[in-house]
Amino acid sequence: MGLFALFSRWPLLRQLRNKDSTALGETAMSARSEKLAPRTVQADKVVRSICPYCAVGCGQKVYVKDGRILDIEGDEDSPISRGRLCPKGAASFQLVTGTHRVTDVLYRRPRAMQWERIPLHKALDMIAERVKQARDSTWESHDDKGRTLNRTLGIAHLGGATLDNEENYLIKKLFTGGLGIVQVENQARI
Amino acid sequence: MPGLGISFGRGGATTFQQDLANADCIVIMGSNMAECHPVGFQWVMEARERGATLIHVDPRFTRTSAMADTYVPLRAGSDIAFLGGLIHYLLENERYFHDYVVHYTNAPAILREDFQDTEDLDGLFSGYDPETGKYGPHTWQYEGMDGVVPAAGHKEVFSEPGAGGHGKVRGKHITEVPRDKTLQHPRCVFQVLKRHYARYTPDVVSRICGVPKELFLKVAKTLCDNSGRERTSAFCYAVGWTQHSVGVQYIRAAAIVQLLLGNIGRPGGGIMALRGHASIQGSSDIPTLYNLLPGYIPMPHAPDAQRLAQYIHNNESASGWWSQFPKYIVSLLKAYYGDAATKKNEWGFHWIPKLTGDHSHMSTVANMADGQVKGYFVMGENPVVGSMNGALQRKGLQKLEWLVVSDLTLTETAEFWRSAPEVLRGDVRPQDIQTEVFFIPAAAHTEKEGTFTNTQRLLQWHHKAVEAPGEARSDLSFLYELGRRLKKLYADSREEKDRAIQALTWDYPTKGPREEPEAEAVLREINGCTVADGKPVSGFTELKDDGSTACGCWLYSGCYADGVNQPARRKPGREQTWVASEWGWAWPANRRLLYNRASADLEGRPWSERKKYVWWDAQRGRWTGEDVPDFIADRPPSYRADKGDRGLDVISGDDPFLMQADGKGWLFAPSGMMDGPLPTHYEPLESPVPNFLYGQQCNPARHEWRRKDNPMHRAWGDPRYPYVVTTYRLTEHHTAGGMSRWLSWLSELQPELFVEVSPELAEEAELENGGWCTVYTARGEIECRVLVTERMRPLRLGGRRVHQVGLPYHWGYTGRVHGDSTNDLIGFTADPNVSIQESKAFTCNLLPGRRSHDRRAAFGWEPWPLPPGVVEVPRDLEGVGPPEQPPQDKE
Amino acid sequence: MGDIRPEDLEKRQDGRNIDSRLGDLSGEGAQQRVKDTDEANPSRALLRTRPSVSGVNAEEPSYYGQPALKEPVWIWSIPLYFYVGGVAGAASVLGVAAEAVGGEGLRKLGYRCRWVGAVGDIVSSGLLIHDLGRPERLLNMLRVFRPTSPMSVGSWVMVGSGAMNSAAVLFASRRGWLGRVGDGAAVAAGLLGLPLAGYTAVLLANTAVPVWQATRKSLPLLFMSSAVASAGSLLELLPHSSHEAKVLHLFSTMGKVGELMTGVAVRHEASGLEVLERPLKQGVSGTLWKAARVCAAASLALGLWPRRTRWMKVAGALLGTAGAIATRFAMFHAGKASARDPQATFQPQREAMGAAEVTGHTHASDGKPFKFPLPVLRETPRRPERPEAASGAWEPEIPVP
Amino acid sequence: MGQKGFFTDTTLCIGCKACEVACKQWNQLPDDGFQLTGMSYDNTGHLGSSTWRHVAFVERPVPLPTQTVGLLDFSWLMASDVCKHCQRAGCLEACPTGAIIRTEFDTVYVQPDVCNGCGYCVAACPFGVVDRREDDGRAWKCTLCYDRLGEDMTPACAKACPTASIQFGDVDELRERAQRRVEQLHEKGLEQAYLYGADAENQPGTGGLNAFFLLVDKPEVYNLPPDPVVPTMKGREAWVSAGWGALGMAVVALGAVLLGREVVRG
Repeated sequence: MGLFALFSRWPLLRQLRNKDSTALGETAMSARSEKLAPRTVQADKVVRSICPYCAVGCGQKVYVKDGRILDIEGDEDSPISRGRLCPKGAASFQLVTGTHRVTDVLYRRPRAMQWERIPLHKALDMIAERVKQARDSTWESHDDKGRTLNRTLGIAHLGGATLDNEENYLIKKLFTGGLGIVQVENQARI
Repeated sequence: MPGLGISFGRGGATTFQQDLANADCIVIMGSNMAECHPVGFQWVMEARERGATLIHVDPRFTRTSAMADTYVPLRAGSDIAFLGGLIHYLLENERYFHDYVVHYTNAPAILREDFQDTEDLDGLFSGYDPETGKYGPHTWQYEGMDGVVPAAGHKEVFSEPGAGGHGKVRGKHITEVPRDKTLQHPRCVFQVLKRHYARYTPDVVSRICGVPKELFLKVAKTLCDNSGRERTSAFCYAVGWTQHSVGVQYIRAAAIVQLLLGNIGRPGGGIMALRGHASIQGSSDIPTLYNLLPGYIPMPHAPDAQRLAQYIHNNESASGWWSQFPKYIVSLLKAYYGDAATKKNEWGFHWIPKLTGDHSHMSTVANMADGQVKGYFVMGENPVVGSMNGALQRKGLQKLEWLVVSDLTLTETAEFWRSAPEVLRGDVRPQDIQTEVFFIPAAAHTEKEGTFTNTQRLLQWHHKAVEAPGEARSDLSFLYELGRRLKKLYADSREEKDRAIQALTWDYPTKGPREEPEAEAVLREINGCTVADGKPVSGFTELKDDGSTACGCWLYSGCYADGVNQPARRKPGREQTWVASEWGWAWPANRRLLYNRASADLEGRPWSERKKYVWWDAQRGRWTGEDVPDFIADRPPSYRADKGDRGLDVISGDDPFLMQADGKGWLFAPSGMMDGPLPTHYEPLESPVPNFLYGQQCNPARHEWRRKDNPMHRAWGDPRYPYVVTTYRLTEHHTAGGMSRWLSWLSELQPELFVEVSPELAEEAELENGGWCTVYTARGEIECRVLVTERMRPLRLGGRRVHQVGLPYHWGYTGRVHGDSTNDLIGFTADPNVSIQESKAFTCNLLPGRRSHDRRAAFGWEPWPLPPGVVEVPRDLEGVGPPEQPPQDKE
Repeated sequence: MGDIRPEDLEKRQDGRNIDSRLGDLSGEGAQQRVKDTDEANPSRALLRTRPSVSGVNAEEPSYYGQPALKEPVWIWSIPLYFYVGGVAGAASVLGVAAEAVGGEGLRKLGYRCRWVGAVGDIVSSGLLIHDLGRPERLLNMLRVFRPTSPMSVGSWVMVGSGAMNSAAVLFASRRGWLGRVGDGAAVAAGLLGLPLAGYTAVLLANTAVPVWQATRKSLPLLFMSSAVASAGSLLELLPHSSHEAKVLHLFSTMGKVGELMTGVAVRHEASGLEVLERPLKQGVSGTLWKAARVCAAASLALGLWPRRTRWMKVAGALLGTAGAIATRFAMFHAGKASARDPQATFQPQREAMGAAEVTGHTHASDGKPFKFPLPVLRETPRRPERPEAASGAWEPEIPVP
Repeated sequence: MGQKGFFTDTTLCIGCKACEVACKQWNQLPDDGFQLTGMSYDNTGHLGSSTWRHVAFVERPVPLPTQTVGLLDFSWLMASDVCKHCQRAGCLEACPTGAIIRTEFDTVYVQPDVCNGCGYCVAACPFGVVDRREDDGRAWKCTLCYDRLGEDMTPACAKACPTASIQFGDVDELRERAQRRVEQLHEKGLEQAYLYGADAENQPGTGGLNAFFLLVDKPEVYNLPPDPVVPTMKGREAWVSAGWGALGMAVVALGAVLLGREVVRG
């Protein structure tokens, strides 16, 4: 059967059958080509997103299948971008799925020559302790004129401007409102 | 963006990108829009296709210039002279929009008698305090005002010494300010403006900017021809304007031009601030900035804000929108501290830390380098490449006890202790760096949900598509977990200092297998709710100052109106009007085009059919139109404030700038600006030429960091560094490269750092296209490739030839493509209003060939001394300038 | 608890660098095999001159001197195949002639030709397969028959020739119908040998490569006469009888004469423009071309030498072979060189030697009339010729329909 | 299905290279190495097996008539190049395996499951588009997003293009639009604007391009041939010549045998 089937699929036979003298078109088409479809049709969901690069705010559609991203492209519905993307936006797929992503928490001891991996919860505990220690040891409740300061200058923060508003809100709330950290700064300054 | 905030009332782009298509002329200046905002640029192209004239003014001929009808080269750092020249032209030739100027701007307001202009004081305004190096604005006031006119966009200025708040509510007499609607009074703003720019003639513009006179006149004429009742022109700018030691005044200058031409608040007009990051507008609105609380509420300064009442009086205004100030701050404190915030404890106001000076990024890093900072969080940011004097940034990091970096991959900042040039070279050994470093893998935008605020103040929700890999988490999740741990650590404390963290509301609902906090719950808190029943408020007008409402950011109030996630609205653009009000949600109150009351004339009729946008519907007694009217909805055009009116009653029917204390667009800024009420041409700190107009060379109120690790060049004409250099971005990369240099699809398009030089300079410096070149400043040296191109041309300033070179700044020492970091060349200097650095104009030298050393001032290199016979020249008039600081640099 | 270094994350990998746990690689190009991105992307020359003076040039406009065409990707086995295929084809032809009209005396020569043809066909296939990017898919050559493709035609010819020659060899000295089948196969192989010897030249001519395209009329003649010369030379090198020697001598001499003459024709055909002729004068291809000419001439001279010694005969045959091989390599490299030279593409087309030669139109695709329209095509010029000025002053002339 | 193609209006191109990246992203192609070329902002250089869109950057010491440029006689042209999907396609007609086909959308598609890497298409393309990737062994070029067309999706490059410099659609309609565009540009004073390869009349050698261009300088400065021809058109002459050659060869063979035989007899 195998051999016969193979033979019967021989495009030359089709060419003869169809009296196609040049075989430039359909005759020469392979089975794969006939079935060809964009990979986005396999997506089990299409998620609306916004490009993370500049501030134009282009709409993006993220095609997902089995928890993996198939494709990211422009959202035609967006009245700002109308489905278009710049090279950076078009490269978002590589940004979020690339092998450059680090997926472990890394820790570098003082004076160490290399990173080591530590669990996230441990890192959080360590950081919380260090924040407390640094805050407590640098706390300024008053200045030399006796005016209330209620702050620490021993800890600082610098945030990128690709953070969500909700994240920025928590940064300011926790660091400034909760911990009295003044030096909370942002890309917007830079 | 105080430049816009002070002039119009709100620190955000006055228009939206789609509206650029309606413009008849677009001036892009201080921006390379086609390269940095290509998708937004489609609206500019659309305008061009509809017949608009596109003008690009820039030191370099860029991909934007290639699309422009007119390209004007100018010397980097001379934009105020150019814009001042436009103002001069408008006034001299009477091309301003008379009715608009008289009624909608503060042109008729009469100033105090003791105001002195830069024309009188050789580059200085009255009110300068040589002790502190700062201005006090009391002489800049309207006649008859009680103290300082409250400014809208940059309120912490009130707390600055000399701004004269001192616990009194100001602006009570705004309705009594004398005005001369004939604009003839010698002390009216209009005449002051005229005098201030009297010398900014086309010849002087040409002399300072290197712009041929005819070309300047062509721009001025085109702009005027395309403004007025029937036509509107728009300005687009970006960091090419802001990153100067007089950056904010650049924007102020454009604001003046646009107000004079009557282009603000009208379709196809406005000033489009083009911001460079997905949510950079958002990070000033809900700021992670030391001097602001959410919604442009200023952080309290220790001297003026010991008690809530004092703080409120200093910051509220008796008139205009900021009369609502108490509602916003109390609601914010309620959102922060919940039930613990009571009237009795002043809603927890004293838990908010107090400022004593400049705590901005560069000050922080300088302190860090001096060992005064123990811990540092860097989230989604790469300061050793993206910030000035990268080597000094690294030096700072070396002095920390601990550093937390949250990013997608190992950025230069995360790897500063191992891969930095000084480490590879052996100047610094990793064994000697005691900094503990935590790297927290971050979730990408597809792995979390939340809102970005784009360049047109539009909040857009992005949904989560997939789970973050491994231990990568959103910063939201990280902060939530960190906050929980800290609350636990401090739970048992009895110390007063720990009351804030104990009181902080932190009970966000979680979801998913990883129990991550719900971003939507945070958005709800930002929107605000009534405390009693937790129901979301529909907007900031519902906020109260009695503690019955809580709101995380009054400016964003309404984004969760009716319990609906408004930023997540995605009604397709093609199914709406061109304004597309049902896509996402714009602050304030979903208005897309700000100050749109100004699109109608005094009687509330559109200025012209062609430029119809918002108008008064007399039958319904309401403002109506394409957009949400940016005005008190039912206030008729005929309404006039009475003497003694307070609060919003002060806003007359012809006051389109309702955030302002006087409801007017500010040609002249009686307060709010740290460096003068009117934009004035000052040279960059490093310039090839002396200031042609004034004895005062540079911005007298600028910030400087005089340190050995931050050396500066001679003020002008430094023979060691003869060329002007400007830095910029390329389409193919993103800022410090953390999101682009790791991507092969982008890196292959711009693989190497290069310097762009003119053929003339290439000949002079013996550089060859594609060859190597070393660029020097006193801060350090970098090597790069050379691109020889006519896109750079030497300029003629009077009789002298000035060469300019261009350097993109995306490269660093990790990533799929590497290169030296341009920002290692740039020193710490700052604009006094926003502490932004001057990276768009400084000086350098070029030598052919690769660098032989890799010198950095921050790591001990001493720049070469001035050649014999050449002496330092002052940046300031006698007795002027930043005060001498005690040497901070301990090495 | 291993270290992670930036270098690990920076690895070039497959040029896409997608973490398969996070993203899906199934796009059209995802199946593109990448072995070593560095190797696949050899370093390029940097443009050392100023861009604005490197492309826009009134006389010789180009895109920074970049090639307008892709250089043919073929390797050494292709020109060698041209030679071997030529030998096989010409030998088959000679074989049939010898068997058909040579009588018993030349039967052995005929059989030898069958062998040469069969071996040549097999070696040819090997050489061709060696050049394929995906050798395992060699059979796809027979998926369809495309008369538009000389390679498709050639593949079928070669398969036919191979089959016929093999059958002819297999049944060479059989009696009865098997023998007749063998004879018939030999005749078929001989007939197929004609196109086999010549289609390779058509294959070259039927490309965009300027020098190959320009020499399309003479190149088949060169290749075919060279095939005759080389087959003759090879057969002369093989053991043969004295009466066969005469035939072979005649055969190869005629081939060599033809080769020399058609070589002149090729040069002449390419001499229309300096840029076309250049590869035959300069560089590797120029040297090879000269060597080929010298070898062919020397071979002919030795062949015509009145009293030839044995070594002279051998030397003549060897020189003939070398000349034939050098001819193929010369044309092969000349093609590559001309593909690299953008002017070799642009200038002839501007001089109406592009599509205009066939279709007879008078204006280039930018609406500008050709510099030298062919005499037969020269109608009254629509607009007067204007001298070339700087590129900026240039205006296209849109043909009025 | 209709005839699908691209109209690339280079006067709208801002050189952002979104098309290059969108193409790489959709098709998931590898990079072409990280090398600076010194050729303005073009570090890709040319179309190739892994680069199916390529933006050319032309720096010219001549101004555009519609542009006022201070101080200098200069203009910067940008153009996104792509496979032309010719009406008479050299690669298609040369392909011996049938790997290259003309699809129902009238585009030219290389079937990667069929191509055996013979390399003939590479030499046969008059535009230097198709190329064989050596470590892969097969020939590759723009598919005009054949996979997407089936689902009525716009090709990735045209969809991404921020300024509509790349327009996708039915070729007839594109042609009309392009013609109007040229007229509009002429009215604006850009008399240099013309369509390259819009139809058979403009480019008889290819029968017109399904992906045609609006250019404002000579084709050569964009690295496009001024009068390209599908090799097959000229190949006919080679076949004729080969026919004469075959005749000659037969005569020579017969002649040699006959003459040689006679000599032997004599």
